[in-house]
Amino acid sequence: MDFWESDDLAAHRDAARAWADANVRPEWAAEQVRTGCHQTPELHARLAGDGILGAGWPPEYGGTDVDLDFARAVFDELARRGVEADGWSTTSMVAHTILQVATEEQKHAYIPAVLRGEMLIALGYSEPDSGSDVAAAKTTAVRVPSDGTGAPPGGTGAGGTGASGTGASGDWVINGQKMFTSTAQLASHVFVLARTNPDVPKHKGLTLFLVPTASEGYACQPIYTLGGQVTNATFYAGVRVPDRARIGGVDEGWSVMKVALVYERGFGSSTSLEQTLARDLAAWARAARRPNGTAVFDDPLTAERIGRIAVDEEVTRVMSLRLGWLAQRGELPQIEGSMRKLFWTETIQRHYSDALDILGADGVLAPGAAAASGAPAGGEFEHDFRAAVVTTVYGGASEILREIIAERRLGLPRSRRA
Amino acid sequence: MDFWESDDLAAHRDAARAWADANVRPEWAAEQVRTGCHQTPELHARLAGDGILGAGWPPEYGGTDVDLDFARAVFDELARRGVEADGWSTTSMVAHTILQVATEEQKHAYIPAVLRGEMLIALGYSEPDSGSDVAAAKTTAVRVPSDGTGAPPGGTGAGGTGASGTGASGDWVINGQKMFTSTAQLASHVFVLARTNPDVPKHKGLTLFLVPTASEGYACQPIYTLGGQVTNATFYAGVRVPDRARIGGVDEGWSVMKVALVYERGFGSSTSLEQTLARDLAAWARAARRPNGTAVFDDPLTAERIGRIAVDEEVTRVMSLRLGWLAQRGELPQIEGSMRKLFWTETIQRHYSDALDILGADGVLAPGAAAASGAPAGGEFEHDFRAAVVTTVYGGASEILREIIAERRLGLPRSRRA
Amino acid sequence: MNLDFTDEQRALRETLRDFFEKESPPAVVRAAEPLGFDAALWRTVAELGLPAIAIPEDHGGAGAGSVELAIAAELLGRSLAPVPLIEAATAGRLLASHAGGAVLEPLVAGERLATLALHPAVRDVARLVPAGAVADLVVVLREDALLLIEQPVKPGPAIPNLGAMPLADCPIPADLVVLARGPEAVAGYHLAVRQWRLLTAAALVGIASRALEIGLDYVLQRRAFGVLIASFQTIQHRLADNATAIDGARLLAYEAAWADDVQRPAAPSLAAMSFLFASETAFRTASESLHFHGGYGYTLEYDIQLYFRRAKAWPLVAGDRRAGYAELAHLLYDPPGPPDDRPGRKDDPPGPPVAHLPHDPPGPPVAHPPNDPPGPGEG
Amino acid sequence: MNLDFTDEQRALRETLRDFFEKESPPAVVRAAEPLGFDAALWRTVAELGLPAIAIPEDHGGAGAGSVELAIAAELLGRSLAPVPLIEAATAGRLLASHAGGAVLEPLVAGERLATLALHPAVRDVARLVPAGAVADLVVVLREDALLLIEQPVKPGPAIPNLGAMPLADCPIPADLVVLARGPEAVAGYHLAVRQWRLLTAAALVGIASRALEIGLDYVLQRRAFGVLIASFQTIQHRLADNATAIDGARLLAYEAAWADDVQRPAAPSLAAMSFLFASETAFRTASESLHFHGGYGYTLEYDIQLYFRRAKAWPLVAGDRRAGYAELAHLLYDPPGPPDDRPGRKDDPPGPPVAHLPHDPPGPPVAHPPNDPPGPGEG
Repeated sequence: MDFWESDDLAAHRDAARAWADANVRPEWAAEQVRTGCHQTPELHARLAGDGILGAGWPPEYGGTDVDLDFARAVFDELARRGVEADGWSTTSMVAHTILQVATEEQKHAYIPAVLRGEMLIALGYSEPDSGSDVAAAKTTAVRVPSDGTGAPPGGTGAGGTGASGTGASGDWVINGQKMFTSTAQLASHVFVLARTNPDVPKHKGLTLFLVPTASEGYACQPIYTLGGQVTNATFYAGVRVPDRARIGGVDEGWSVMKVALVYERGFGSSTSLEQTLARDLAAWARAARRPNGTAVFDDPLTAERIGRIAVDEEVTRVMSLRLGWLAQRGELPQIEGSMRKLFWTETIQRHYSDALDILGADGVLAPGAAAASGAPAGGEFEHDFRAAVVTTVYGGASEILREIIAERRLGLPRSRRA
Repeated sequence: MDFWESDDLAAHRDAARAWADANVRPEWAAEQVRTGCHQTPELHARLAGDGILGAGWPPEYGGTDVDLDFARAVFDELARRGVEADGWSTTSMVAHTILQVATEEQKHAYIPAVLRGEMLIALGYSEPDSGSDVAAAKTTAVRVPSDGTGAPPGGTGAGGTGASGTGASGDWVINGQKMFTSTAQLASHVFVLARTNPDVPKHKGLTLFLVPTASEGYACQPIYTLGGQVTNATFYAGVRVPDRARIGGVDEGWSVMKVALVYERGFGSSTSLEQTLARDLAAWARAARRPNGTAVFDDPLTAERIGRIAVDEEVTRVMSLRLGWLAQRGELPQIEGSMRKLFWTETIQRHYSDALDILGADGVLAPGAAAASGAPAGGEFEHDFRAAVVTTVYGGASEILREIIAERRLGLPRSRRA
Repeated sequence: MNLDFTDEQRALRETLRDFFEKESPPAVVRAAEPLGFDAALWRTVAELGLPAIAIPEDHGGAGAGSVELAIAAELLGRSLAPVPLIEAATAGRLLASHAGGAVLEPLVAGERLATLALHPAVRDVARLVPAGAVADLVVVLREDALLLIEQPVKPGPAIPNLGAMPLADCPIPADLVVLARGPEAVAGYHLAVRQWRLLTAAALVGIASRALEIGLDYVLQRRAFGVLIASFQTIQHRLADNATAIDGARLLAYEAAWADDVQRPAAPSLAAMSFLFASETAFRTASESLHFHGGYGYTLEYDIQLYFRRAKAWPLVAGDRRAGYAELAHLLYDPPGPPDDRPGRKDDPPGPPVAHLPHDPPGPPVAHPPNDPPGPGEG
Repeated sequence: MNLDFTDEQRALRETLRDFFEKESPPAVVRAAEPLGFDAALWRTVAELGLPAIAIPEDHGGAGAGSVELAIAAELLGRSLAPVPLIEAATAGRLLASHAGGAVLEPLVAGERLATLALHPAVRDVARLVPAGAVADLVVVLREDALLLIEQPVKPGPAIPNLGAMPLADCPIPADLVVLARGPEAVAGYHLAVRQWRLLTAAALVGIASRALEIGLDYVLQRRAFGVLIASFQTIQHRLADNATAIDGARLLAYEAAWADDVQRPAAPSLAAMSFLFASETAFRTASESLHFHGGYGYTLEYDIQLYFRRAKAWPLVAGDRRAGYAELAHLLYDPPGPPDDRPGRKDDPPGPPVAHLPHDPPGPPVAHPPNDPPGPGEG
């Protein structure tokens, strides 16, 4: 038994910092805050160009020989500079899913394009009337004879690379609406969950499609959020895609979703989940002074909360380690991933609330306030407090995760009425 | 608007203390701990003899002119001396219920005997297979022709006072078992919830009976508990009672229960619910010293928890005030009583856990440890920690109370499957 | 004991409830962001005389008290009205005791706006003053001197913040006015901060009540897994816990206001208690209601986020909640306070005689529609 | 990284699991109350050599480490075995470093029982020493001296306590033995207390796991309102939260034990973390499982109360949990610690090369029966 991290990044930190110095423009972080879009196309192109996106992937699908730990160190460094890559996260989840469930032909068609940075994929699961109950999707896909004009599956970017048999099984026409299609404003594709059979129980009539955003009948509208991100509602009015855009079997979408959701819950993600709130708060509290001159950190009420955050962060870390270890053993850890996501998101919401309390009146200060009144960490705690709100909802609400644990780990009967 | 307490006890405290000095033997508290029976017959006789039990009751049913505030001050003083009167609490609840739902004849038969201390009534609601789901009671009562030998309703103690028409409507034969019949070891009667109609929905076939414990076929077995109390299982094997032992209409037991449960949740109780944990902990923490000589109370982590307990105690107090005020206005505050009981019991469990933590290693010391190692307050915190465990279960489990609030205050649909 | 409002209080409540519902719907609240101040609404509030209702009549006010202000604050909280009524009313009462007619008259007339710094000034600046960005006058304590600052230029540079409060750092100019010095000045300032806290407690009760209703409305309309969200037991239980806490918070807030009006010895601790309990209750209620909305709760389009942000920010501007509990414990239990100094208890003059618990059969329980903000005693 | 036990560890676990299940069923636990010590069971445990498994081989022990002791502690916790194995093993390791063969040999042979005082002695008494009522030897720190006390008369007067621990105040006689003095003595003592904490963390994981199972068994058998209690959503969600926390607590406890064995710089903070997290997890799990039992949970007849009391008492004897968090923060963030001193991270020598995340399709998820205590990595 040993708990050495497999992804020891220390050795790569300097190189990652150098890469970021050379490739990351300082204004990108502010630009992401301003636009609410947590993806920067120019950066993505550079990550692809230097083979960082392809690190750790099989060479036959475009994987590069860049060290995966270096790639992770780069994403850590980006996070440290306030530059997010949400679009890459969702793209990577879908690419992992494709690797697991798609045909060899599709893998060759899509994964290399993804790793070259030419495809950016948003998730189209939620709908206006179905969030947690994702299997209740009403968006439909109906099979029609191929009209021979169907765009190649890679859309404008991916080209027809290696794809063959176009239209062999007919096309699909998609109608409906998706909610919270984050990064759709930049995406080349949306991974759309659609109902292909309305006559069977809801989990049994679903199919997934990779829909090019260049398609006719597709539209995208912004949705503004509490954390500042701009997500989207996307609309599908008679959008036509060829059958090779279908990922997984017809009406087998639910088992594809199960794979995709394991990745969404943080398993196998190449972006960083390192938590540093306890350390950041401690740094602030050791520097900050009470009116009487003592360090805020010397107040046991402050230290106690920071200690508690540190414990929960370590529990999250060791739960993440377990995911990596199970991956090594070739498992797809659905229950363990649910546990980690549940524990992590429920605790960080408490942590950020505690963090603002520790800051006292300064805790209310938002980014932008720094110049006027010395907001701690430039208002980042306040921003993160707002952003944390959504974590217990996306990628499986806490209630759904508890249900998975209750039913599959503990063997409890279904609690919901059908 | 004003928040003056109606039950200002201050004026009566000296008199109550003098009464207790004259009437309470110092060994009773220890005797109750030793026996686990929270009722002392000799004390009860004295309370009755001096008219304290009858304080505040209508004179026509044996009420006395003893001031109700004095009576409450006496019960406060008893609590302070560690002498409980649980048997009086349940008796008083049932007497209140009788006053509200019984016939004039029954009121005259039972209430004066109660106030003279001759009847002590235990609650027979729960069964081995039904606790929270009290309406699922399986104990049966079947009507049979009167055999003319039925004991008078007051049993050995209450005599046939004022009762007439004995056996006019036949007798009842009761079979079944009740759990958690607290104080049954001393009680003259058990207030038994029985099924009188098995052919209707469970809430509609119940009836309540006042069953003398002197009845043939009745038996009582002790149940030992975490808090040290000894409660009982009681058994009813062909127990025969006359029809005048029936309280409320046949098959109308559920509406009688609703009244009885409001009283059980603390409404109208004449015993004290004063909470003093914050004050008691503060007293300990101001006297206790850390190894470095500072008072434990000067540790912000200690003071913070005590402050939090004080807030919850005040919220409980003001919720209790509201119950008294609604009573003044002639209401039977089922929702407000549920809220108070829910809030009070859920918070005191946290409080006692916090209290032991504050005491540190000394927090584990139980009563009896005092001589050996200076247990704080003679181990009372530890004892109360154990005793608090049951509060979220008896008299309406927290889950049931939340359901009442959700359905009746908030108008939410029923969440349980029938 | 009488937990009912008086007829006058009831009338005030009904008037203000209609007023805030009509004049401060969510559209007005949103339009006033991020500053959190609607000048037109403030003029109307001032014309109603609200900032001066608790100023003594001989100073031109309406001579009402903290209970009346708490009624106004609760309704302001319900609608998140972007007007600094709590600050203005609190500062006004303090100035009525320490300033002359020249200062007070324009305040009572609603022509000028005064506010209160919640933290004593350090050197030459009063930091994070609520309404500091829009006030003509700021009252602040520096050491043992109660100072009055004129703000010729307003709004000053408002500081972006979580709660859309018109917050500012207010520099203390050389030409300040010293209102008072010494223990009396310090006591007056602390009384004002205490009153700000108990009124903010009432506002938080309003926030919590409305956040609960918004959550209820949502779960009673939306379906998931084929049933109303409202039928899930975990959601029901959390709503029930929140409804319970809100009842407690409301009772406590009005008890604190009453104790302030009749100058109970427990008034300081009750103000602290009501502020702490209302803070926790409002945040938990708003947070859980937001979560019940699923992804929609995170969007700016839905109103619940307006409540969520203010529930956290409005009390936080007074400082760390957790430290507040420790201070409360010392307030309660440091010598030489009597050990059970609670309102209506011993060492209080007894109240008027009140009837005992009834033993006559009461009427049926009274149902309260969930969307009707009741009196504090009525839950 | 390898979260599996070694073959030897796995064999040890299976042996001990069978042993404790057979030798320490609830009837044995109850029979040993209130003292909390079963002399016959202790003899068997000693004969198995358990107290000496982590004592170096050149001192006659088995030369194993904290991970092996944690395995034993977890299983002891599961069965609430009334034997002071954690205390004896911890004191034995400390004595192996500071005492001679005359002291150590009878311990290794299982003829005598040593324990550790968790708090430095004040004047002439070591207070609330776990196993103090049944130990022949007590190790305690007084100022900078590590003392060995012989207890000729035992059991001393045991102190009744919540957790049925053989607790005693141990007087320090005049003829004490000074094992060591100065910084080395203090460091040795603190290392031992730290090891007691991480082993108690493992025991609490065992308590929590078994308490969860007892709760599961109950809710899967009993019905209310016409359905299995297990089908209520509020109960399911609490069980799921507890199962999650238990997985975390188990991982953390074994990480702390591993870090102790390989002397990671983070070992002290991990011991503190695992102790705190396991304490909270065990108490919440036992408390909620007890509540799921309804009235039966309060009766002595059901086993859950045995777990509830020990979940609270066993860690509490080391002091106030909340103060422990504050101490942890200082341990982590007071200079001169590196800011991210965590195991397996920078300033650690890198571990052996490990394969990266697989991109090949993995097999199906592995199901774990809920009643099987798995290895720490397996949840």
